[in-house]
Amino acid sequence: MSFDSSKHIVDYGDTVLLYIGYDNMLPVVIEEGKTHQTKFGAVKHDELVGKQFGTRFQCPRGWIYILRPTPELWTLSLPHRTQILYTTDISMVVFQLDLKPGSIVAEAGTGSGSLSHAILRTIAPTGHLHTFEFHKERSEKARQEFHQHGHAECVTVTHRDVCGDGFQLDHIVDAVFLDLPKPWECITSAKKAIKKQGGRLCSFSPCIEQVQRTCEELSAQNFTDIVTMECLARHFNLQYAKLQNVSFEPNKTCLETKASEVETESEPPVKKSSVISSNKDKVGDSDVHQFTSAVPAINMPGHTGFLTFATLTYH
Amino acid sequence: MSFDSSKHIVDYGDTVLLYIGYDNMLPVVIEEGKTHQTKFGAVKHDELVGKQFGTRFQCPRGWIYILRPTPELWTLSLPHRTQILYTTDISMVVFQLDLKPGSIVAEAGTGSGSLSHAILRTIAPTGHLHTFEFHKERSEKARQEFHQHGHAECVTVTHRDVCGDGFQLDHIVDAVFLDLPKPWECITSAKKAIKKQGGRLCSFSPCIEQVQRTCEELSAQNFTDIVTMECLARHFNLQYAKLQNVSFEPNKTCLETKASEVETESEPPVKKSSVISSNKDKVGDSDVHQFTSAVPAINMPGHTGFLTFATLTYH
Amino acid sequence: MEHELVKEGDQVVFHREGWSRVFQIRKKRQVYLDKTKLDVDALIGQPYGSTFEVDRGKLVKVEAAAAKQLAIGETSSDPGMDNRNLLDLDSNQRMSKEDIMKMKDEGATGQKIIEELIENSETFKMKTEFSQAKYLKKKKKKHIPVFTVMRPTPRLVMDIFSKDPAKICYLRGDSLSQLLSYSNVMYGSRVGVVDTCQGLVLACLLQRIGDAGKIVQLIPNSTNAVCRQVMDYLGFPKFLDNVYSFPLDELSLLNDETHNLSPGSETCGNTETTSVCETSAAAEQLEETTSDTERSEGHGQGSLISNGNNGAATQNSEEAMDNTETLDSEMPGEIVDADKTDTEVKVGEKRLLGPNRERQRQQREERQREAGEIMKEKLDSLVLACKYNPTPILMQMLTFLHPSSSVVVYCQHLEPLVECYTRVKENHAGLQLKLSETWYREYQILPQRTHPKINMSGTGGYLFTFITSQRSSD
Amino acid sequence: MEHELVKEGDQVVFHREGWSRVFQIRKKRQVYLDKTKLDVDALIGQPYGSTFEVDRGKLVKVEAAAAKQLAIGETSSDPGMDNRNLLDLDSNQRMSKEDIMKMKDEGATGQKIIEELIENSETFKMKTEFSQAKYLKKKKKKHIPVFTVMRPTPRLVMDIFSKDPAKICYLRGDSLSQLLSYSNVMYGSRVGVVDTCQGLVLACLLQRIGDAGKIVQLIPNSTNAVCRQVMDYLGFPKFLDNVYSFPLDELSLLNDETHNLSPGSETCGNTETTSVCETSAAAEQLEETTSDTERSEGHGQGSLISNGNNGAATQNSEEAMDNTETLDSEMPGEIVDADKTDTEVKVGEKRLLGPNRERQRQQREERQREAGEIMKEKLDSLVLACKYNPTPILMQMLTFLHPSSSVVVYCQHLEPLVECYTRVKENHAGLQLKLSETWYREYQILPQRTHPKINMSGTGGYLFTFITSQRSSD
Repeated sequence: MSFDSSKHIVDYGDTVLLYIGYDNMLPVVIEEGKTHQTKFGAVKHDELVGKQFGTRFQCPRGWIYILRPTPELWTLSLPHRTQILYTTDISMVVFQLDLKPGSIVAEAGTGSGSLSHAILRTIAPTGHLHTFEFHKERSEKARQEFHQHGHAECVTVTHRDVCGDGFQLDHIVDAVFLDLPKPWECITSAKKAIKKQGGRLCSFSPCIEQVQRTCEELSAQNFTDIVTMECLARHFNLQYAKLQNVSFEPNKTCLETKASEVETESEPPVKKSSVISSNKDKVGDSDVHQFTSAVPAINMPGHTGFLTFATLTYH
Repeated sequence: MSFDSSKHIVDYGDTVLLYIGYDNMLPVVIEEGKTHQTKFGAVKHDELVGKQFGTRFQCPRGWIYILRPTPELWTLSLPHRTQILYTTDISMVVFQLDLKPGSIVAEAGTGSGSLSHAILRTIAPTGHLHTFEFHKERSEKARQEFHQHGHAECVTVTHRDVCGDGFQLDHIVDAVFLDLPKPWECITSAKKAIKKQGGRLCSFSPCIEQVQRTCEELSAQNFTDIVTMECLARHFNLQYAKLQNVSFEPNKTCLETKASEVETESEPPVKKSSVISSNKDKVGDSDVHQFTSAVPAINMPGHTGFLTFATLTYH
Repeated sequence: MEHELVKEGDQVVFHREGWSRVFQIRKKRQVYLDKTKLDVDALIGQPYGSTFEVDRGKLVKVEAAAAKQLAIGETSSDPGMDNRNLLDLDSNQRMSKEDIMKMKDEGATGQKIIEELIENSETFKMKTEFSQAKYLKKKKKKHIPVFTVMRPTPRLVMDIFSKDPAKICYLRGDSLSQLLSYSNVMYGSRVGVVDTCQGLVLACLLQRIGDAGKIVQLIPNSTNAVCRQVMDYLGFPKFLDNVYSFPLDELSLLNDETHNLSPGSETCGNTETTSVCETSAAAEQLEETTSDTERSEGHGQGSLISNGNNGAATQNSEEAMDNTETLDSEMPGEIVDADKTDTEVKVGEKRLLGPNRERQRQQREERQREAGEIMKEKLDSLVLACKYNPTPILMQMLTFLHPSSSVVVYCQHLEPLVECYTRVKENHAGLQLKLSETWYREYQILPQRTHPKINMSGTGGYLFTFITSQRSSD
Repeated sequence: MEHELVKEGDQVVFHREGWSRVFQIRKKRQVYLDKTKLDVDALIGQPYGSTFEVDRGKLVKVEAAAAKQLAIGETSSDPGMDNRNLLDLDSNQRMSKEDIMKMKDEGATGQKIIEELIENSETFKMKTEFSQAKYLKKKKKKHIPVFTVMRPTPRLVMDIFSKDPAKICYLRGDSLSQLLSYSNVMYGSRVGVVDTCQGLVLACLLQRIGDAGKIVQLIPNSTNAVCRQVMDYLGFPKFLDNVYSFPLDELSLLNDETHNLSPGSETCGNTETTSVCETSAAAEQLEETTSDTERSEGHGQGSLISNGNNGAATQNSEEAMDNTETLDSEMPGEIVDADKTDTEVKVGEKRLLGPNRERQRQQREERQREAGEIMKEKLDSLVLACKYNPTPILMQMLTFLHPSSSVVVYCQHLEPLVECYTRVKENHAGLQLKLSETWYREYQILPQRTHPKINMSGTGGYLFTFITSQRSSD
């Protein structure tokens, strides 16, 4: 039950995250006698047991924090077996599929289980996730992981190629999620999986051509409210910005400045930057406009995939 | 020469913009004895003559400003004969086509002349714009407009369907701009129009299918550096924001508040909002966190078109 | 039973693309839908997912095939990209209001009326695709009251506020979805929440904790009414065992065990409070900023946008109904009861409680004491989505959170979150600090006409999220 | 002559997609390109638009068909969407540095080397498309030095700074294009400009005024060197008749006709000044923020991004060349001259001028006086794109603008522009005030693989634009 928010103390068997730094976490299963190497030195599992999640832990060469995994932190630290979905898209999927405790969901494919964990958090304990993976080893790894994370009761991992063999579910799910190269081939099977009273479907595809074929098929099979969307997260960094105020009066330190100008001429121009910085040093804090600035991160993911949602009413 | 920035005094024959309010301008050609109606009352042209551009003018029921047109302001106030390009896209086109004074440009179609004015500003006085319009009346209107705006020498307006009949230009232009339903049909003709030493091409299309076919054709015809992009402007409004500070100490005005609570109960709940606002009144300025906030406009254009640029090297 | 059927007492969403209204189904109740008074009796016993058309005040079930044809989006006309043969005429709509009324009286379908309107508009085909779409949408809403009945979900509830986002502090669906994820709220969670979004955030979190968790809604003080309208929409009763209120002005007393907490807070269900952000007075600035300024004034296209922005001014639904020109201005859930209005029912209930006021006060005190206990035992998650200055609340509430808890602060403005971020950072109170906004865009996927939608939302607010940490003494 | 040919003295752009370097062509000059020393003599007499591959220090012309095949982007591999048959192995690149050198010595093409690298990478196929693209781009830059020679244009110059945007205050091409439009600068314009973007904005405006207008570059004071490097790139000489400098610290003296203006300003061409924005020290924060955090560390994929952000640290090109691991770190236009370095040339020129210093000073004074006259006769446009606090400069400069002039203020940060906006509004100094950012995105258009590019720039800075107004006395 490592992901359960009511769990506050680290115990053997728990999956914990060793927080090294921003977006840098190490997933560890606590085992008796084991030791883990981090960049700050060794961490003895036995020493973690009994500690409260969220507390700081002294390693030989620095602090780390012990965090309880959440689906969002897990997504940042999980072992990649495939390309994964990230929290921005995952959040939209869970929200747009109308998931809540008790929902029954079909997912293809399982992949690295990034989305699965968010689905399971939302539908547990009374709901169920039927997740399908065509790659045998990956499906087994996922099964172990869900078990380790306390989700065993809420999830069925099936090793099957849904595209060829279908979900083989008979009108039992509230929602279907497709992350497949050819989602349009699975719409019939998805429709059969959705409860007769209706449900929601989502298809995630990186390319617009996939989206076009999928939408066509969804429309042909009487899905309604077909909406294709993109959602991108833009992160802001906080900077303590300093902008120099220029003076509009003749410079009082004129002589001093000229001295440095003379100095400059005896030196190769490539070092002129030092003149600038000495000018900067002369500038008092009052000549600088300082403020905390929220600056968007320069590099951001520009595209992950298109999310297509649709409703199937009673059928 | 209405658009010439060296012109500062309004004269007869000038095209001026009567600035009524933000993004609300009236284009007027100054004629002797004429009068123009605005929401602030009548404006006599004769009274505008001799005034400096940028000055305020008293109308019977309010102030207006007299502005010299710029291509950006013209785009906001021009008579729409077609869908038009806006400044965000126009700026990219002029920049990405490497335009400068002296450039020779081919444009299809002329449309309402929104882009043409920005091109002309950049390439004048030594450059030339060959602009093509399949709609006869529109091409005539455009010709008149360019003449009126002092661009007569720099532009040739041709009434022709470029898609069917081609540019009929023999390796004389530096850049080609296409805003056509089927741009891929014009690539051969565009290539023939571009100087032998090479040049740039831009195609503007609203739909991705058009872009796909155009890129395919550009690649087949040995254009290089084919880049498809979108550029959207996001505007910020300044708000003087006030966020209430809540108190963490028991309310000193407790009795008073209870009084209003009692009062509330004798009134229908729909009027409860008045209680809230009276609470607000009670709150002094010190209990409010005030700041100037730059808030993105809630409604923004989400798509105008895809801009595809390509280079043709010597050929 | 294969299909869920609409029954009396259900909260039902009347839905079409990008538009939803929610009503509670009661016999003989009449509702206003686009200014048409409707009897909703006909819905009882119908399966959820059924589509209806309004025909002169009556609900007529539409078969699936016909519904598909009527759906908004599918009928979008030629995008008008090749309008070489149009002339630049000044004439406008040739159909008069009387003509339209006459067609309606003669029983013409909405679809037919719209076709006539387009046919008789000289300007329509010269409009940009942007304004054509806006025009069509507006006309369809006006003349084709076709909708599907659905069970309310947070997703559908978001549609209800789409034209009046100020009511929910400009929280957009995608931002809400991120908020819910980063809150890590799950079945059984213990959550603190500040919500001035009509109870929207509260209701979403409530759905996620199921019947096992506890939510303490933090309110400024016990005399301030807090609107929880969305709880009704999602079918939760106004007062639930696992939802508590706690007044922030008594927060300082929480650690003083002997102190007798003052009388409890009052929460109201359907009451319309002015929970719009304080800056809404400045919202009028928000209208004029799309760079695609539409200059053709023939059909008042601007009004759709401006309605969306200054909805605060149309708070009073009577007022809106008097304004016969403003067809989209009715408030969510506005109801005209055949016997008595909902408002009257509420007043009645209130009066009934009058004699029991002392007992009620004792109950409130007990609930508030319990809320205090829950907070003292610490919470798993904290969510702020309010019109209050978030930083002081956040810093005060940190002591009531377990370490490794999830915190989400939503704000319409970026600036207050910069302050939150700075304070949390300075106090080493959290890890994984993220300040972000989401950029949301929809696509039109149609054969040979695929492109991003021409209208887009410029902002859905900003989120600050982090995980609480504690310096252990090792 | 049909084709323009490269000749000695030309400034030439070495270009490939999203990457450009500019060099001046001189006989016996050698340049460093991706750490390979190159003789550029071979370019002389070749037509612009020709494509070359670097083969062991020699430039070899590539025919059009082959060039197309080598172009970055065309070789992008299968996006790896259906990687069902991959195993989760830990092994990494099996090719050693020695293997690669051996292949090169044996004359293998860069394309072949990359194919081998991919073939021998166990992790490549498990990477996200995002990181695959990053990896390929990096490897191609390293192993396939293929480029086309072009005449410099502002568009191509922007590429030069793409990996070190701090040098041009994070001004992005699309923002620059908006700046140029809203400045309304045209042939013959009289423009005031503050530029700490290596002369990029100055050079672009200069191109647009042609030989008829006048530009006054406003500098903090006459002793502060101002970098105008981009003027060289675009082929303008360092000193032009229609470009003036005026020190802002003498602005207050401008209206005092009798005052003798102090010695003029000094401008330098190629000198590398620290014109990075003052906040670049905090730029290291900028690295870690994409939500797609790549955890596989096999190929140091992060370095591409981090190089882009802390380029300020690699100011000294010698330093960069010593660092044999940092392949992308060479500075724009870094040159190793066969006889003497560019730097030495400059020093020589300086010394030559020494004796004539008094005359030079007089010339400067005269130029500055002329600049003052131009300003007093008023300007048509004002453009600020600098690391200085813009508000005071803007407010001071307003008196030197005609009414109905165009003003553009660019800033990496939004906050200073909020202040500019507020001040202009308060002073009723302008109309059509717009505060905006542009959102820029590129698309991959490939059969069955069309989608927005997976990497995107999160910010290109902010613009504040308006038209000056004057209250007429009627």
